[in-house]
Amino acid sequence: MDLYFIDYLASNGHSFFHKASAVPKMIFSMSIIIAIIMSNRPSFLAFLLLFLLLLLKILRQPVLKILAMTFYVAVFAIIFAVSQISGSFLWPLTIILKAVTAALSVLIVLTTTNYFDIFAVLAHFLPKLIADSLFMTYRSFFILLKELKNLTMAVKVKRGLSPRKIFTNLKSLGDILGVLFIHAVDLSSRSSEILAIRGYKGGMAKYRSLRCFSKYDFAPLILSVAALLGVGIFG
Amino acid sequence: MNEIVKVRCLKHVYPDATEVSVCGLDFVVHEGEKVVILGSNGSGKTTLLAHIIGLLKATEGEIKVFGKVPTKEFDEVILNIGVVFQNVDEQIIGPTVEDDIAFALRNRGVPSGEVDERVDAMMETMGIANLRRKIPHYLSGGEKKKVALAGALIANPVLLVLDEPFKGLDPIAKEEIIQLLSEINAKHKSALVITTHEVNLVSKIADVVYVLSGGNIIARGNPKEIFLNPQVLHQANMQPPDFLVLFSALREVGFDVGFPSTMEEAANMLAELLRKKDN
Amino acid sequence: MNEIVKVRCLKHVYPDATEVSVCGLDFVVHEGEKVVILGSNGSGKTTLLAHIIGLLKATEGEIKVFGKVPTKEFDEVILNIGVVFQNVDEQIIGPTVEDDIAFALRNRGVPSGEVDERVDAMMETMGIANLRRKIPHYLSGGEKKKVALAGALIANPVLLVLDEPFKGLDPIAKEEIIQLLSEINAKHKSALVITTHEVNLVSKIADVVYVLSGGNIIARGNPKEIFLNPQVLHQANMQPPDFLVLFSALREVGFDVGFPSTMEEAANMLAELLRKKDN
Amino acid sequence: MSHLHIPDGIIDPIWLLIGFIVTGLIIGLSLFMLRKKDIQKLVPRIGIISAVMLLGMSVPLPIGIGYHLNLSVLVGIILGPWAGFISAFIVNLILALIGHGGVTVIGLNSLIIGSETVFGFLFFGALRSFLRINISALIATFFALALSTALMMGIVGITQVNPAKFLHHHEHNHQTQLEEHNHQVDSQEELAEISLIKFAKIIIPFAFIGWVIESLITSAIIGFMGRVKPDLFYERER
Ligand SMILES: Nc1ncnc2c1ncn2[C@@H]1O[C@H](COP(=O)(O)OP(=O)(O)OP(=O)(O)O)[C@@H](O)[C@H]1O
Ligand SMILES: Nc1ncnc2c1ncn2[C@@H]1O[C@H](COP(=O)(O)OP(=O)(O)OP(=O)(O)O)[C@@H](O)[C@H]1O
Ligand SMILES: [Mg+2]
Ligand SMILES: [Mg+2]
Repeated sequence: MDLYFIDYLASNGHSFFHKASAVPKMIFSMSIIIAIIMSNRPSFLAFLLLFLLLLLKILRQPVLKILAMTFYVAVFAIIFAVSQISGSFLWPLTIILKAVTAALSVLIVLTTTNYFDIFAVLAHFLPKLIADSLFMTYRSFFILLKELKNLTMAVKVKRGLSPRKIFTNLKSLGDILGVLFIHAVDLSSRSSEILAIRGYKGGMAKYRSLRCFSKYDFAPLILSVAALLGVGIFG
Repeated sequence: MNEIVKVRCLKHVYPDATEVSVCGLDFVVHEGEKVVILGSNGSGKTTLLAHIIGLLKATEGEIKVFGKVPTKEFDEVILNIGVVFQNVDEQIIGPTVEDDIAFALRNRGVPSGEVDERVDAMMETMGIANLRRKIPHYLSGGEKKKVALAGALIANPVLLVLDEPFKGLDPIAKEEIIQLLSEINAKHKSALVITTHEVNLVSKIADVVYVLSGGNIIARGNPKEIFLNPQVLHQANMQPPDFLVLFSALREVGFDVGFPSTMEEAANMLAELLRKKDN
Repeated sequence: MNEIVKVRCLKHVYPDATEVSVCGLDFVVHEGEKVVILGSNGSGKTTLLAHIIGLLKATEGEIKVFGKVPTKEFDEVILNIGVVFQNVDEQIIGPTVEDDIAFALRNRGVPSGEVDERVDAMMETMGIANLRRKIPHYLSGGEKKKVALAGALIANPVLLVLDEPFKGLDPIAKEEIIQLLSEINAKHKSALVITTHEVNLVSKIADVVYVLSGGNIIARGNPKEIFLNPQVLHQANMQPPDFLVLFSALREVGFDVGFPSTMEEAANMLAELLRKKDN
Repeated sequence: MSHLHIPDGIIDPIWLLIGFIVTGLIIGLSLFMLRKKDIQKLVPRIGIISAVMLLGMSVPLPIGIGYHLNLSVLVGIILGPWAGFISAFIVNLILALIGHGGVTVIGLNSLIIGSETVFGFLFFGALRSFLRINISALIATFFALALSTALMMGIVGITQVNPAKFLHHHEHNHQTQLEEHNHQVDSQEELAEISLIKFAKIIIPFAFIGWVIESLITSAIIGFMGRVKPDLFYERER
């Protein structure tokens, strides 16, 4: 499960990107994406992609595994690309490069920054209800993931899931998700009780203070400027 | 001592028409008292706790906490109660351990400098200072318990309510929790209300024991009184701690040697007895 | 007796890089044997079980169940294993009790007439015939355990794996489960593998006890051998059952009276001893 | 893959902006409609149901192909249209953050998935009064997904045709490498209408299988919930 692995990478790494705070890294990612939107030149986009992969390598992150996480985006992009073939292969290539590079720039930030630090930044732009719900989504995702794993194991042991039996599998999946949904609704009512007991009145997304500026924040900022200059000159 | 909790013949009907009653004796907790609630599965322990903390509204009966009705004056009452539920995983809301422990204080608008200080002190007390920046879903069961306990204690509650705090823990972790609870009780004079199925631990933590059975509170007393009352034991389908079983067995075969309150006392008493017989 | 399970120096690395090892002695289960696994929180009990039933693939080590590698021949191996996980809520998935119990049989394509018969018989055995059409979601903890157990037993497994089956149950419910398991073991010769933290129950159910500590299986033996081995107890941070603590205390003050295997035996031995001294 | 997440870099910035604005307006309306609800109840409900939706999307279906579930209609049925749309936005935000869809298209993607939750809710509500709930769920899901796919193709269609001209002029003024851009943009312009048909030809067969699977599973789940906990479904307050 990607989210689990991303969370793990973010909370267990020690690179200079891990140490930088969320805001400059988010600026970094946005700059890359702006560069991607502005440029239509495959060579520049390919250079950006290689640059990001190299950055991942320098950060000692598992490059291939993170690149693999852009799989879905790549597939979507290919569908768009294939349906637009114009004789030249350059435009489809451009589309795929854009999609994958953009996704990678976000993943670099996510695999070096804890979710909740990013949410805490977003909380300053989002309505209270949405920002707090984001935090709740994050926490409950891991609680429910564990339950989903356990339910799946229990069904597997009773042979409700096996490689060749598609219909049995679909039915079992329906059962599993049914149980999961019901438990999720129960969990949500217990969680409201817990929030009430602990005095919650809204606004928890802003409890996490944004970190102060540190020397580590220079790296993503310098890279942002470089990306923007790069697209201005070469893109 | 002041009564801080008083429940008289509580009845609750759940939406699916399940009726739960806790009648019979009154359920009373005094300031600083350590109270354990015993009773079989489904006897209404959790239901009773939910009423005390104002989460459920009684269909019938009288519930007073700090002299107030908890459902009516929820905000005031809950301010002085700390709660640890059965499933601690669900109770940890904050994205990191320190955030979670600080949660109640921040909700109350305590200034952030003070929050930090109090969180630090609390983590020190609980021996979890090293977990500060950890993410809750990477903690072990025992660690999660301690984090939840710290989060409940941070606001210095007058009353601490714990639903099966020992469930699923290994013996050493249980001892640690008992130790922590005793310290907190001694230091802050927080009253404790604990439900459990672990009779062997009761005499280590309880001043007073309540026994729930068949919709009634059928007994109140110190652990020894309760465990030596065959009628209560029988009625509640309960087993006393092992060392008392042993002493009861001895009594039945004609050796009435009195009854110990704890394991250590039991060992001492037996040794004494044997020594006496030797001479 | 045949060995049906054999695990030799298992190592598993979880996706988040947590490393768990179960090395030291081999873990062996013979046909019809009742095996209990002890060890503190996080010592790897659940991990070991997950490997035996083929849900996890070992990073290192040798695992054989019925002479096969469970991950490789999952379908054949699991056919003869019944499993009850720690959290029953996360394994009962049928919309009604009877549907849930029938689940494994239906997945195997057993004709529906036979399914009904076997489900009936099973519910009779477990004493839950009255729950037939109930929705599992609303059952009590003890009832859910029995439903899960029935669902695991329905296919007459040669090996029954239970992860903390006593957790959260009241003493009477625990006794009932022990009773049921003993009957099943006696009747169908199903081997049992049980993890638990309840040392006081071990001697009631175990032929063989394994102790996990620090990544190793540090001991194997019958309950008495294990609980009377101070080195093992110390290393595994474990407490023996209360009656043995008592007898150890007696021995320390000079009364070496031997050691009982169960509570009843303990009471008898003491009575005997006192009687002797009287004369 | 019952629907498509649009990646970054395909759609012109002006449409991205429009996507964000429309999504923002709908969220504003939703917040207004939910303003009287208790935030202590709403936050866990939205948060936890969004988490389930994310889980559904992240677990590959055990049928061998690269399909995953969506659960958007189910979310709509449980949360109702307002909280349901917010949930769709949250899920898209998180998906974008894990590289599962574009960051710049969060607005547009939210409209697409949000339409599934809202229309799924509406269809289910309408059908439920005279059909069994699992049948209602089946039909509601199928049509909500078909509708959202149509919406997505509409978005792709619109955004490919007009903005190309915009892009053209825009770049004409500011860019130095006119030759290359003009060429690419022109060919794109010519092919836009045709490409939509091509696009549909590729998408629809895949999407159709996705609709069927999603409908079947949604129906199974709703049937299950209806037996176990019928009070789960969102009811409009009167
Ligand atoms: N939300 C609920 N809806 C319907 N019935 C409920 C609900 N919660 C509890 N009950 C029922 O009320 C009775 C008392 O339950 P309660 O949880 O208070 O027991 P308990 O003493 O805490 O048991 P345990 O030791 O298993 O925790 C039980 O019969 C239970 O099935
Ligand atoms: N899915 C997982 N991902 C990462 N680490 C895990 C996972 N499951 C277990 N662990 C870790 O592996 C170790 C062994 O866990 P395991 O659950 O096997 O212990 P246990 O003996 O069953 O403990 P308990 O008595 O608490 O049930 C622990 O340190 C635990 O944190
Ligand atoms: Mg309870
Ligand atoms: Mg375990």
